[in-house]
Amino acid sequence: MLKFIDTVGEAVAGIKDGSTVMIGGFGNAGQPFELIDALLDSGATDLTVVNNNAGQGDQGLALLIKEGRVRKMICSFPRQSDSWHFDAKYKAGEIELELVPQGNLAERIRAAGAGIGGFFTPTGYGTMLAEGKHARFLDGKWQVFETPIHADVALIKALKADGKGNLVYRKTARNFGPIMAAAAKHTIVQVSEIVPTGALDPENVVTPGIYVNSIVKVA
Amino acid sequence: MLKFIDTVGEAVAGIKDGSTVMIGGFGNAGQPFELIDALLDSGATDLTVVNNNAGQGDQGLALLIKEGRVRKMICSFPRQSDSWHFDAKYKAGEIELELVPQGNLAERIRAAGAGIGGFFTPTGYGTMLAEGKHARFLDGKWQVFETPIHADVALIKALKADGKGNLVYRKTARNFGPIMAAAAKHTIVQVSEIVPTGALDPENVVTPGIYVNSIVKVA
Amino acid sequence: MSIQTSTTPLGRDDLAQLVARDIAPGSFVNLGIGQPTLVSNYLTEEQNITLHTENGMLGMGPEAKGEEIDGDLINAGKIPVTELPGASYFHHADSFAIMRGGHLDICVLGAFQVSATGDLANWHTGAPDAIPAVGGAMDLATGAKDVFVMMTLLTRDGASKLVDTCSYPLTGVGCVTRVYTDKAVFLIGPDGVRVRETFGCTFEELQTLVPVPLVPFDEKAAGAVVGL
Amino acid sequence: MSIQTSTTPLGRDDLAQLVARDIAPGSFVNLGIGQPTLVSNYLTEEQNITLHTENGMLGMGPEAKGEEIDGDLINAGKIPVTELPGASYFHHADSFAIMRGGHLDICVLGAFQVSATGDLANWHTGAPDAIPAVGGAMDLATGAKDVFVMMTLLTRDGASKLVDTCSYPLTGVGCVTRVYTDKAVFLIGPDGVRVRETFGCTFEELQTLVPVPLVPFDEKAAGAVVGL
Repeated sequence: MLKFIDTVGEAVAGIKDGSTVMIGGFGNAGQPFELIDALLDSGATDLTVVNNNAGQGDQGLALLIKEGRVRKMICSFPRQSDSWHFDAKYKAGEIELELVPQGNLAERIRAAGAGIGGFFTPTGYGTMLAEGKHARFLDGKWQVFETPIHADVALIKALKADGKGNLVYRKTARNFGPIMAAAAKHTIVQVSEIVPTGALDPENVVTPGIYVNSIVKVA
Repeated sequence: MLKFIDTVGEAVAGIKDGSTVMIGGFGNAGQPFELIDALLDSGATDLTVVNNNAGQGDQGLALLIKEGRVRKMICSFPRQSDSWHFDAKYKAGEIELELVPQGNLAERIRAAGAGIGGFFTPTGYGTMLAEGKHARFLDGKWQVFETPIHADVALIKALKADGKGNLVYRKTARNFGPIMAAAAKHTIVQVSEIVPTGALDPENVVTPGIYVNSIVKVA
Repeated sequence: MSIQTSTTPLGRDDLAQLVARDIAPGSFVNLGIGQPTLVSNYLTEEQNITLHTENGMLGMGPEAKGEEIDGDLINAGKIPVTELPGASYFHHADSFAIMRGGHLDICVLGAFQVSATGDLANWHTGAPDAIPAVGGAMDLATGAKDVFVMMTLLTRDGASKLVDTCSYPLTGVGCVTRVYTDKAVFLIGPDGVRVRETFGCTFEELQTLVPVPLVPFDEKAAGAVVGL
Repeated sequence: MSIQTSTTPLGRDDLAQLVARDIAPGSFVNLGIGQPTLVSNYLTEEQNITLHTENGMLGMGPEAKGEEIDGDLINAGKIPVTELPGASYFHHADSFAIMRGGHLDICVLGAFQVSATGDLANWHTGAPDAIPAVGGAMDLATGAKDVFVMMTLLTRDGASKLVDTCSYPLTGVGCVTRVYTDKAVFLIGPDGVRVRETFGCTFEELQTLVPVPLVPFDEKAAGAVVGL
């Protein structure tokens, strides 16, 4: 049942220790900073976090990692010039890393939302990221078996929501939002604007409200 | 390389005997009647056709079947009150039928466009449509292995195209168009309107021009 | 308290009304072709139900009439329909991802047979000369959180359609959670088939018609029943 | 005709210009982070090239400057970019479907090493204390119709980066079709490594630098070479 929630604190209040949390965004674009800050304030810990990166600078996901709340990162690109908090935790052996090629990350998230139990992809075949994985020769090439990534919660950022929870995004900030919304049991969205139902053209809705549980407007 | 073509006849002229042809549409909505008529006129035969249905009444795909041009149908719902041409060919043993649950049909077409070599789905498990297929217990349930459906050509209908081949559709006529455009080696689109490049909002493009090869405006 | 809630069997419209009343507010629902479509006539605005049609739409409105009819706006039964505020359109793979990914709260389907363990047979008579056609039935049966079946309890020949094992080809295995019939509402769960209410017959009379062991539904044990 | 087309090795910009010139009109192209990004400076309007960025866009324009900068519009290197007319946005799974489904005509990538059979190593030094990060490199390497590599031919220590077998961890197997270096352009095909042109060295001098057998490119045999 869709809820419109007044504060980011209330929106993330139900996230339990040990949860798998998908966090939208590619770099800073589409990263739901206010929801992440609220998650940090909530004290939830022992989290598995799914994001393309592993935090930048001293904000958002980077702080969650710094504070030791993240047990495991599932991501494609943890190492950046300003990923010092992840780097430190990783080198200290205090955080687990599942490194996933970005397309496999996206497709595995999509598979979870679409009810696909696993799929074969050529990406990664013959590399160390496919070591120990089942491979088959299909469509004229070797392909690796990959499984869906499900989550308890998704935290994403959109531009607008209507009263039915339908979402539209803005430019490349769309990135992982739509597929994470579908892959998580409970999807929490921060938006810049809530518009009346009927104000979004049904042809242009990107995430239908069926994938959205909680919406909070962030100034 | 994208081409804007003047007539449906020229648009379908390259379709060879023995081709696998995806045809968009669900019932009459989104069915590219003019392109199908042109395909009939072209004389191409021994075709494998992928469509949700197997033709209705005395038009479009039904005529292609009546004229004996279709060797095999891959579809989810051939039997309708007015599918008499398919029914007759089927009962005479003159057409092959691969019956695919509609969601498997959509996902298998999507897989072809997305470079997925195969996937597991619970749909069909334990039914006669999964007989002889490999099954695995994944995500807590039995799932069946399904393979992509590739095509030589897709014939689809959209509302508008811009100069880059970007497409938008109209209401439920969207149906199979976007996934077939991605799954075929050569995608031919009939549109009601061609608009200048830049006239479609990049946020609202449904099929990016990368999936489109030939566009023909149909009055 | 007797579980017989009506002195007569329920007609199709009364049954549709009952199903509609049982759908939780805010649910996302897919109504199959035929009898299940009647349910939409009894959904109230307060329920705030969103209807899905597998050919690519959420927020489907009532059947289109007169000038509303638009060939580009049809439902899965290929009937012209209308669009409600807050609707959205998507392509077929995205539409079936909604169904197959377990996002629909309820789908309501017709059936030839339902087994005591929730197997569903509703797509094929199995007759050797029949042309098979499955559409989205298997995806709905397997994907929705709850699968409600609407059917008459008995065939024209008086045989129960609620059976120990389906003799017709299956649509899905162990997927049905409730069966709404003219004579009773059945809840199918891991511990068997319970009867929530009967129409025009007593529980004992019902049991004589149905070849699977039935148990009257005990509300106190409701937590153990799937779909409640 | 000599295949030496320049008296000096090519600088990064000259090499980028050469790659740009080799991209067929109307192509859909993904330019990797770093040196490959320079190629965009030399694409002409007449070429009508559409650039893809894996974070969800086709029709990417040049880097954004000043007031054009918009945090919601970045490329895969997280640099602010601009939007060209005819652009489109899509989510990450749709974006990688473009790459993985074989729809990009060309991607241009940097590399640590390329093998004689087109294996690519460009994501990981293999150093035990390195934090691995792969991004979309494996998807691009495996998915694009043609994979062009841009790199210096030699390491700082003078070792050839075109090798018999990669010693660095692989990004993809048998995926590279052309290698653009400061000293030569190599075409990799089923029948080995051919040299299309050399810069600042003769074919014979080049062969002394590279530990894999080279063959001068014969235009008449071009049909047998992948990527032409």
